[in-house]
Amino acid sequence: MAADPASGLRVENLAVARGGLAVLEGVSFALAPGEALVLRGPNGIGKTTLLRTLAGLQPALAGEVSVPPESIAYAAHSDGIKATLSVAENLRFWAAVHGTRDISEPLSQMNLETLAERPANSLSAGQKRRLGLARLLVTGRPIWMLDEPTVSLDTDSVALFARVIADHLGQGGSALMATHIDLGLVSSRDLDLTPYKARAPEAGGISGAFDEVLS
Amino acid sequence: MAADPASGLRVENLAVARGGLAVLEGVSFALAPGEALVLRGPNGIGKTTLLRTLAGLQPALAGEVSVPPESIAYAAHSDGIKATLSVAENLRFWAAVHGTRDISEPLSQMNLETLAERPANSLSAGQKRRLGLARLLVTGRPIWMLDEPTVSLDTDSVALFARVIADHLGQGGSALMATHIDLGLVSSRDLDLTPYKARAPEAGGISGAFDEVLS
Amino acid sequence: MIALLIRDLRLAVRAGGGFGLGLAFFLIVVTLVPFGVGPQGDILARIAPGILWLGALLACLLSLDRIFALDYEDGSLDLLVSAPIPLEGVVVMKALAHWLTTGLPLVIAAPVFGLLLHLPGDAQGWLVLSLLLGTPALSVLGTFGAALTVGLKRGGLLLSLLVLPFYVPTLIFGAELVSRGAQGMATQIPLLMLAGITAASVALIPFAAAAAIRVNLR
Amino acid sequence: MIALLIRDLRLAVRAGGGFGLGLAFFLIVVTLVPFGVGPQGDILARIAPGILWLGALLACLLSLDRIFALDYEDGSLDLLVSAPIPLEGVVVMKALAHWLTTGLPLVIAAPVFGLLLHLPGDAQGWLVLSLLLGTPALSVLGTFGAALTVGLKRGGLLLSLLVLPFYVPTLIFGAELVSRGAQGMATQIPLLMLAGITAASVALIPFAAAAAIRVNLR
Amino acid sequence: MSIWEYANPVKFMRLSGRVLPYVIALAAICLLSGMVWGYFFVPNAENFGGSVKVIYVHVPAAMMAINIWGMMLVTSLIWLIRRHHVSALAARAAAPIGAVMTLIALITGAVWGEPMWGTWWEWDPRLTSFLILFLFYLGYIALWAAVEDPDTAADLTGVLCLVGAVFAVLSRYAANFWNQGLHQGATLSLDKQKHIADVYWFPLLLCIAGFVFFFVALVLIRTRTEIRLRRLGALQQRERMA
Ligand code: HEM
Ligand SMILES: Nc1ncnc2c1ncn2[C@@H]1O[C@H](COP(=O)(O)OP(=O)(O)OP(=O)(O)O)[C@@H](O)[C@H]1O
Ligand SMILES: Nc1ncnc2c1ncn2[C@@H]1O[C@H](COP(=O)(O)OP(=O)(O)OP(=O)(O)O)[C@@H](O)[C@H]1O
Ligand SMILES: [Mg+2]
Ligand SMILES: [Mg+2]
Repeated sequence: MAADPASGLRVENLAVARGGLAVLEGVSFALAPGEALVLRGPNGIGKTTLLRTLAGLQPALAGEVSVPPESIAYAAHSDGIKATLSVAENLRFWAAVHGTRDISEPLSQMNLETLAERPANSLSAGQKRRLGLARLLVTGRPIWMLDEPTVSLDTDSVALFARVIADHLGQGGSALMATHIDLGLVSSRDLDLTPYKARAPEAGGISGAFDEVLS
Repeated sequence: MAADPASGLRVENLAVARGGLAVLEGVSFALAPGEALVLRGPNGIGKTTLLRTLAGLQPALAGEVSVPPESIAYAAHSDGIKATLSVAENLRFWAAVHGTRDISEPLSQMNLETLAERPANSLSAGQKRRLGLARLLVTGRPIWMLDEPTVSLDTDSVALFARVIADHLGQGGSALMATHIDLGLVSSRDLDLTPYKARAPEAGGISGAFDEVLS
Repeated sequence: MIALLIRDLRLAVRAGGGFGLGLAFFLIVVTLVPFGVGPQGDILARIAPGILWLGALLACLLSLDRIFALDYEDGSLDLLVSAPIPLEGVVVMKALAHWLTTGLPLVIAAPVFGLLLHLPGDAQGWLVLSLLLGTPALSVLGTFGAALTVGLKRGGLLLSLLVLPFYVPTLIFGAELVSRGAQGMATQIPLLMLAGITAASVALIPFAAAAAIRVNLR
Repeated sequence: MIALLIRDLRLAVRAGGGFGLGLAFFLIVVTLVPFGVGPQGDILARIAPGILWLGALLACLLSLDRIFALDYEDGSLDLLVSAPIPLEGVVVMKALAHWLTTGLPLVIAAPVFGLLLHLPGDAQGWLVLSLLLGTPALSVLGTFGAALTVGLKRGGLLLSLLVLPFYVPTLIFGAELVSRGAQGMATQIPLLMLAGITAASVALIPFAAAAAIRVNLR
Repeated sequence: MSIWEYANPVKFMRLSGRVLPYVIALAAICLLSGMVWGYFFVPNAENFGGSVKVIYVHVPAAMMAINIWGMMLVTSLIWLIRRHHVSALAARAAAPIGAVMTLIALITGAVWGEPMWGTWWEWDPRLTSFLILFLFYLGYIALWAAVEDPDTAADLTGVLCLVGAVFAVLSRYAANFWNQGLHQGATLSLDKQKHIADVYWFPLLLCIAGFVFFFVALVLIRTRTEIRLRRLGALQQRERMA
């Protein structure tokens, strides 16, 4: 994992929007290499939106992110798995796109060797999830953004996943995840997003282009 | 909830298959009205397959189910939510299909009133999940089959959902769910599926139409 | 069941002008034909019935994959199958919604397109009549095709391939009806055949379609 | 980037005969035309270049919505956008894959279809040439349309509506090239125009398409 | 103070509110006088008969149909480059008007063609390219309607407008190459020789001016409505946030 040691992620005063409406504002935090940060907050607070913004998939309303999207690997529910390709073919494709190493190690890390030749549409929900997480390993990127990574995973697989994360952190990577359950990672901190909930413009929040039109 | 008091679900010696291959066999259990049963087992053991079979969405290989699919309501990840319809329109449609009562009570039970007029595609993952569960309430059916119902739900929503289940059980309904996390229901039993894992035909499992061809 | 029809129509409208799109596609096909075959009025008039029917057929075809695929993907179809309404009824409602959003607008707008292709004035009435009689069959047969391919990812082309042969009799009698009508010849036979095909399709195909869906879902 | 091309081709094959389906659709259209317009050889020969071009165009059209929609739905497109390859390159590869699976088979099989429609022998060469020059433009323009509608559920018909007007110049020059060639007239102008349109589209449209995808994903 | 200030929705609302009544009045005056003049005080042309009077609707509508796409092109560019919301909304507001103008030109042309050419429709290149223009308008409007997020829709339709403009022109040339038609050449050229007689010319100019003012008024009204709608949407969303 060729993580640039200085490449800690710093986010300052970030405001993110969905559907043209600010969802979170004033989000600031730092994520040092080797560290994991778990985003907390009730449904709909904006965890997914924040992760997508950091991964460069949607523009921020305001604020600064110290790291370019190129060093971030993003994994959500739909993981770009092609149903008709086999597990190995799926992984090999993403490895080729990212110009990275062979896929045998990620396969074994996520305990997928026995399934390698199965087409992806014959996997159970949890097996599919493991394949999605294996994709993270082939990107070779230092910062991981994970949106509810442990959905559908059984306890064994959660433990497996926690080990993979710990490995990644040990190699100088870092991870930012949104999850509602406890992973039992040692080096992780929580970040509660509730205080950053966007206020209405009248109350001092970010105002849109049309806010003053009729006033 | 017009649950027929005598309509407990009894399953005997059921074998289920996916992709033409037996997954579970010899599954037997009973589910009395007012009771909840949680299916346990590692990823890929066959929980989803079992639930789909009981709900009448795929045929069983062998065995007996005492209750017709008509009294079973099934809820999985993809919940028949139309992205362009509002939350209320989505629910109202299913209420009309099932010829049931008004939708205001389910809406309030799943804490969706404030979102009622929002189009479904602007909901967060957890909000969408709540809508999917609200649909169960409008079916008016006594037996619920839930496949990982609490995915994406925050702790408050999980508690809300547990209350709804408890209500349902209190009214003589019953529930069968597959989940990897703990719901904290009082009247629930666990059923571990691992012992029912299908064996290869040579080992006394169910043999397919072509199994003897070359022997 | 009416709820299903209403929902489908509402979805079609929300999806951005449901009713207009089939029409617009028809218009485009009709516009493109002269670019291909040249602008001479007499040639156009001769091939007009065939082209108009082909256009209607393609406009139908392109919207077929919406009939079940969306409901399949988001799980609605699973739920509809286990809902307390007969699956045959679901199929009929789906076909009806499809006809209302693609077939009916075509019937209404057909005279304008006839004009563009120099269809003789007397043939206009026959064109409308033939489309009115024939398009329901297209929708129902298309629903059958959609039911057969419902489990397949993006079965678009396969669907066309399956459905087009079924469309041949309707196309033949429809186009024949118009061109006989235009030339003042006897129109009874194609008229009766067209009506017969439609009536038989509407009465029988829903059962086959429902069976196909049941097979595809398990 | 080559990996993307290979994956797309593999997916097309796995989806059930990727290469064959466009061709089969083309075949069906060509067979249906005589049913619509009547079997007279002379008329068929006259409209053959136009019909063949129209068929190619519709076969292209039907497979357009596969280009990005599948990748969008399963999240691959998100990941491709954040992958270390330029999005323009992704678009080009997608268009190339589309052309290899629909355009190229048509070019190869065109003479057979020409035969079916009584296209005169000398025109056959021109037909192949015009399709070879023109179909890449169809794929690239289609990719642009697919990029515009990528976020929309089942934008099939809308996609056709957006894309077909863009196809007009290609269609005109393509069909004109064949019919001029068949009549032994000068073919330079349509030939040059066709080549020019294709070259310009291939060079410029990927940028517009990539921009549209970026907008759609945010 | 730069002209871009008026791209601010507030400023735009204020200014357009003040200007609108005058534009409407101008449109009414020009249209009324032009039509009345053209219809009642102009002799029937010897070779055209009474049907020549269609020209007072046909020609202005046809000119507007083309120029509105040009205006949409400019406003789309402004939106894409400088991200002024009003600009995008103006493009959106203009499109249906352009489509209707195209339709009017087509219908009046057809009504005129019946007595003149003995056919309602002919695949003449100019007529044909109008049909194609109509399709471009339809596609543009449909894309606006289909995309939910207004800024996304503005971006996408902007790109479509640019590429569409190129292809609309290309189609025009292709159509010309494909078929030499029946339709008149441009009569409004400044070259006095080619010009139609003054009796027809002045009321026509009035009508054209009337159409232009009419269009400006409509665009202003529709843009104002769009802005109000956006504001309403913002307010509703804010309410939910609270
Ligand atoms: C439905 C089809 C028609 C369309 C789309 C159409 C389109 C146009 C357009 C675009 C112009 C403006 C040209 C310019 O100012 O550069 C125009 C002008 C004109 N059209 Fe048509 N036209 C149609 C039918 C007809 C017919 C049937 C006639 C009569 C024989 C006719 C006679 C004229 C005349 C006299 C002008 C004014 C001369 C000029 O400014 O070019 N048009 N038409
Ligand atoms: N198109 C839209 N218009 C308005 N609001 C929207 C739109 N899309 C999403 N939202 C809202 O934006 C908020 C943030 O959504 P997001 O998906 O980021 O939440 P989340 O924290 O990931 O929640 P969950 O834990 O349920 O996944 C939600 O309240 C959602 O309802
Ligand atoms: N088409 C197929 N061919 C062969 N095996 C299949 C096919 N489809 C599914 N399977 C296998 O069937 C088994 C049961 O899958 P199922 O989805 O029921 O598991 P599950 O218990 O729900 O798992 P999870 O907890 O991960 O959701 C899995 O091992 C899966 O790999
Ligand atoms: Mg989320
Ligand atoms: Mg499962």
